[in-house]
Amino acid sequence: MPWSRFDRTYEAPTGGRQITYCDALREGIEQAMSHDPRVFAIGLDADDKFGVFGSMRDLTHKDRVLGTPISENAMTGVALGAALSGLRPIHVHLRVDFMLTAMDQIVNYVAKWQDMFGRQGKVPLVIRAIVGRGWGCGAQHSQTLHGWFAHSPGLKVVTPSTPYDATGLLLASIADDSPVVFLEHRWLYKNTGEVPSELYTLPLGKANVLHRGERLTVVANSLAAMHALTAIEQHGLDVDLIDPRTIKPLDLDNIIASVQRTGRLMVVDYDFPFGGFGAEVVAAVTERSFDALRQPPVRLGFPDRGMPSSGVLERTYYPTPERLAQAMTSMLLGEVVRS
Amino acid sequence: MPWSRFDRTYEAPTGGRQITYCDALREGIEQAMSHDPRVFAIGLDADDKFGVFGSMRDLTHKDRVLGTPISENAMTGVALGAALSGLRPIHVHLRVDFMLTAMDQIVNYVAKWQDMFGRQGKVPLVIRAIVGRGWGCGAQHSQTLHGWFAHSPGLKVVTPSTPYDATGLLLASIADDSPVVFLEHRWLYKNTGEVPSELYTLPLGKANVLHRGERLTVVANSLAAMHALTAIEQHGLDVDLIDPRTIKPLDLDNIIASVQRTGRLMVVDYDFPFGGFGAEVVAAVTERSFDALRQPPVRLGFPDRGMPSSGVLERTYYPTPERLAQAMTSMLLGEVVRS
Amino acid sequence: MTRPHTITRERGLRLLRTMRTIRQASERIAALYPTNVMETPVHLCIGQEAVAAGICHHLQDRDQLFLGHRTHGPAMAKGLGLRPLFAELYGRTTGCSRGFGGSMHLYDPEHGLPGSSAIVGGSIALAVGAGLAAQLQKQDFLGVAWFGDAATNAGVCYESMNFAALRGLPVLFVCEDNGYSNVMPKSVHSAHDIETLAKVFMPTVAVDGTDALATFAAAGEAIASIRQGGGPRFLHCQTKRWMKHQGHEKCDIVTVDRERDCPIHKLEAFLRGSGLASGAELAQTACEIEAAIDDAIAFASASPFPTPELLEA
Amino acid sequence: MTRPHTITRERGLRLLRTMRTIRQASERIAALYPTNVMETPVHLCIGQEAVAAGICHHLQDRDQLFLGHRTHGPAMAKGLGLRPLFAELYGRTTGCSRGFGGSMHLYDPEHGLPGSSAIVGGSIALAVGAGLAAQLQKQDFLGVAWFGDAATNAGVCYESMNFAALRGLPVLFVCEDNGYSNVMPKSVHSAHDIETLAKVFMPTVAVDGTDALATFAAAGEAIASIRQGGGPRFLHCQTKRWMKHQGHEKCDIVTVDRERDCPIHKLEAFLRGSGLASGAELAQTACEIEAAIDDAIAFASASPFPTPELLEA
Ligand SMILES: Cc1ncc(C[n+]2csc(CCOP(=O)(O)OP(=O)(O)O)c2C)c(N)n1
Ligand SMILES: Cc1ncc(C[n+]2csc(CCOP(=O)(O)OP(=O)(O)O)c2C)c(N)n1
Ligand SMILES: [Mg+2]
Ligand SMILES: [Mg+2]
Repeated sequence: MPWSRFDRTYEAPTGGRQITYCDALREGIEQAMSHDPRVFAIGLDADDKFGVFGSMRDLTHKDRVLGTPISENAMTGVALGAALSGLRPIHVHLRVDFMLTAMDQIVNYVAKWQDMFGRQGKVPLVIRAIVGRGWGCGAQHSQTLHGWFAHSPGLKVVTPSTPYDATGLLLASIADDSPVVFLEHRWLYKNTGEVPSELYTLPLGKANVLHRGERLTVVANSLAAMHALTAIEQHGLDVDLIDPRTIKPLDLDNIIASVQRTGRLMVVDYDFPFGGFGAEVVAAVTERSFDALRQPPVRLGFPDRGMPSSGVLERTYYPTPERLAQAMTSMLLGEVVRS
Repeated sequence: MPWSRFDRTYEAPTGGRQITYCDALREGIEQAMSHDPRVFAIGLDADDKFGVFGSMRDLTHKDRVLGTPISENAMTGVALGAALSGLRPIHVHLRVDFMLTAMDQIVNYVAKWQDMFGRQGKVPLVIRAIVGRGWGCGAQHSQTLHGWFAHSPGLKVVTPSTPYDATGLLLASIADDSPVVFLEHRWLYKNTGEVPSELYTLPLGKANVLHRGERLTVVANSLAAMHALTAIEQHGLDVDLIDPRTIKPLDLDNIIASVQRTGRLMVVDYDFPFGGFGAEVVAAVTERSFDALRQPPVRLGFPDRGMPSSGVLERTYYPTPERLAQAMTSMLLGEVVRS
Repeated sequence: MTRPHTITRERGLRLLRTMRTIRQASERIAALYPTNVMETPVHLCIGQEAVAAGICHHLQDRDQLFLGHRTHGPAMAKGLGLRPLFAELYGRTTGCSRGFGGSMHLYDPEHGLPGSSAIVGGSIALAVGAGLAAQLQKQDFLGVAWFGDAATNAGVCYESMNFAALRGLPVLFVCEDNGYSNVMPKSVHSAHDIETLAKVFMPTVAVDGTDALATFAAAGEAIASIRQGGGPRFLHCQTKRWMKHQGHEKCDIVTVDRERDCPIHKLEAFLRGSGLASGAELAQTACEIEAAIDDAIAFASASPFPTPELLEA
Repeated sequence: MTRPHTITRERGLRLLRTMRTIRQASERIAALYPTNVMETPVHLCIGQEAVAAGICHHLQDRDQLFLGHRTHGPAMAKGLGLRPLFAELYGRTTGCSRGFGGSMHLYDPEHGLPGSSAIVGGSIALAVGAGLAAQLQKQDFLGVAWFGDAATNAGVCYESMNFAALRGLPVLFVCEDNGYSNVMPKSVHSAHDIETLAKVFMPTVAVDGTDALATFAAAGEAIASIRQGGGPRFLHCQTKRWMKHQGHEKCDIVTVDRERDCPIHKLEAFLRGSGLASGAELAQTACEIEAAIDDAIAFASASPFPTPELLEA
């Protein structure tokens, strides 16, 4: 198999080269395509001069970067069909919201294909999508949906928050023989971080501890993880910050171990509040380590309504590091926190 | 407004006429169409001789029952467009799984339409779908998805378990000025129950207590509610059984009041386990009445994988009243229950 | 394509006023855009004004027009005022969508604008639903689906055409074909010829979408036929997008001939040439519109922002 | 439609054997179905056998065939054995999908059956993906999309045809047109004529789908052209469904002439009439197939059921 794979420890390296999240993604795709001729990318505007917000600009193997019409549903089926016929497609969407046009393919086909035939075959398919936010994009261009995809058996759901995770998890997703939904937050694209230049993968299903603390466990992914980290650092909070990195499989063991120590749980989930990832973490932790909890767990996220477009409303709608800090502080003071 | 509406108490009447769940639905649709000329039904095979498993057979206003091609996505948009142009459509799907082809319309359009324009307009649209199960139907014809729809702001989600609820909630859904996803379990169609013959509606967002008990609160909807009731009655369990009836809005107050009394919570959610309705109930109850809980809450539902087709596998995959009874009994004995 | 036009002075001036309003408002948006007073992604339709004017001048308030992401032109042509438009772009409560919609989501049901969508294709089906509502209620309004060339690649477009044709619904399909989906030319996204495809389902007419009079004439015929119960019609309007897909910058991939491609220039030349209007009159129109835009911007700027309580579920 | 056929004895007998296998297996399923030994919804294709045989006889194992809900016929014609088929219907571990699929989800990648789907339309796109994989890998296999007349109403069908045409992919589109979607006739679900529509995207051929030799000939030409790099082709096969949409009962809405409509009767008559085979030989074939079905059912009945641990995530 031309796909050479090795797992590093899943802690971020130190002292290395700093690149952006966007470049980290680009490098991962470039490496994957170079190491494995079966890897190709396909998507609406995937091949244009903008290169998917830069994450696919100037790739070496341009012949393996295909544009498509506005036909996201069929194109998902095309990617699946190609995955069943010897290739390892990366299907990319400029906005996760566009994936809704392809839910039949994603949930009825991609997610079910292995289970439906007794798990005899491989479905090496990555669906990348960018999560947008703000600037008046409104309700149809700002959804996150990670919890929604995770609800559906058969899909792995990956939401890297750092450049290091972006490359390592993307390569692991491409190397995986089951379908992976890989969600990148647009607001992380310019963040920089250390990324080794040699090829590496990070295991799917392993959380990363972004900050060590003793009094509260905060679980947060993607942009929420970065916001929580900012909140904790700026306010010097004694918080254990766990970024699951993969929403599914979810590294519950790591989360529970932390809650066992801290006795308190907050989930910051930048998504709609009903059900989904935040609810799952609270429910699963409560079921499995009820006795460790000293205080009611708390969820923070979006209000239960579509995104507004006016800037002033957006600034209320979307949580900020400052608001996360307030909530954590209140919780540590034992006050009731309402999301 | 030709739509005459009155709310009855939401407890089931006694001593009345018994009809099937299927006939209760049919009667509700017949009444709605008779009372309001704006009400019409549309859907694939909605107008054929089978009459949507009997639930729309021999309706008086046949001219307002329209068949459609296999174009569920556009047809959802058609229903929405009609709702925005003076009508009150009921869009019907023979299987909830087919709604996946229409998720763009359902989530990006129907659910968001009111929020997106500052809630200035009405979207009186009901999407009915039948939930299937078993008999080798396999992974693409057996999904439930109520928690998934509830995750999306802008949709009400109704899952009646009794004939009385079926009529009353269907009429309330049709009378509602916001979109409602109305899910009927195929296995309930032949159940009988008391249904008044005059027109009545039941409030959306009000739970129903199906059984009174002191030691455990069980929350279950649709078929799961009926199975839980069977389990409780057959084993004489001291259980408070709450059927939320509408997954969204969710009657948390009623559930919490019960947990305050019993100190124990089990959610039976016939759905995939990650996120969704079961997780939401456990998370919300834990957040809001943590101190009342004496024991870790428990969720029961499907395994986290697509439905198998072989009968022997189905009989393991799907929970049964017997298995629910065992889980409740174990929980009352203080044993650890694994879903 | 030049063919002799017969048009009244009044109609000519009204078409011109609509096009100029769209053009001048769009140019003002482009000018203000870099200052970030409008926090919302705009898709301008400079160069495409004739399609909006030519078609919407046949529509009544009761006709239901469903738009995609490139909303401003047809919305104004259908009756949306400059004040509620600018207030919406400025994110104010006085906006047509109360500050919840932004550029891509305009709402004005009184003028037959029940909403627009930023997900390409889907709103075509909504227009068919409006046509169905008209048919079922035996009312004589139309559903109008307004979409770009690339929307014909979305499955929902075909599903919608099939259903409209099956039931003979009063629906006008307007394909505003600027030849591009963002920077992707039509040849890369469509194997089919749009008219050949549409003709599988319904009578289809091609029109020069940079010529307001030609568009007006073709739309008139199509709409009259629909109103007479002739079932759905498809108008294929070929036009040019002068700006980038999104934002305030000039397009760098489309070659524009400012005379031959400009719908306003063409109509003004015709009006002057045929003696229907004088240069002074035309200049006067432009001035009046500029003043109305000033007023709308003043109104928007002075309007209150929505308050956070509005976000409560 | 009768036209002179040229065919070798061997080919004729092989086509017949395939059709008889499908027919006799289907009839056996119908006979056993009321006993509930097969707990899975079956969609039989009695009457439609010529489409499966005529087309699949040109396909290789490496060609990727994607099916919908009406699977049995084309799956057998493509190479799925009677044993793994019946074992799957019987819900056993020895089934082609190990008891996880049932009638609508058959799997046999070694014979180019990467799976089938019960959601109408979507699998068409998968076949296009297979064609893309062939093109990108410069391999000479085909993607074959197999669907009914009503699947042409699903948006995914058009999106798939457009993409296959845009890239000139090696994909064969097979529309097995039995004129019905359950009890809904074509005129109620399709405003378009299927061939006119398909021709917008690719060369399209109509064939009598109850005539194995005609289907074989038309498929041969189409497939040869695809293999030579000629891009996608569409085969419109008109046929009749003798049974109800689902289950073991005879259809009560389609009028069937057991002679003129029967692909097996037609081919047998031709083989006998042209002296290519004798009546005794044909009877012999039927007997052999019956024995193979007996064997498959014995195999299925004796096979173990899957065990519950298999359900663990
Ligand atoms: C389903 C979907 N896919 C992709 C997009 C991103 N997108 C927005 S506009 C656009 C181009 C549309 O082109 P066309 O339909 O020709 O309209 P135009 O912009 O030229 O007016 C694209 C791809 C989207 N909004 N929705
Ligand atoms: C998206 C979707 N909608 C509805 C159905 C229900 N359904 C199953 S088969 C069928 C009829 C399909 O007709 P056609 O495509 O002509 O195939 P045939 O059954 O005639 O072989 C329908 C409506 C489905 N499976 N998927
Ligand atoms: Mg365009
Ligand atoms: Mg058919």
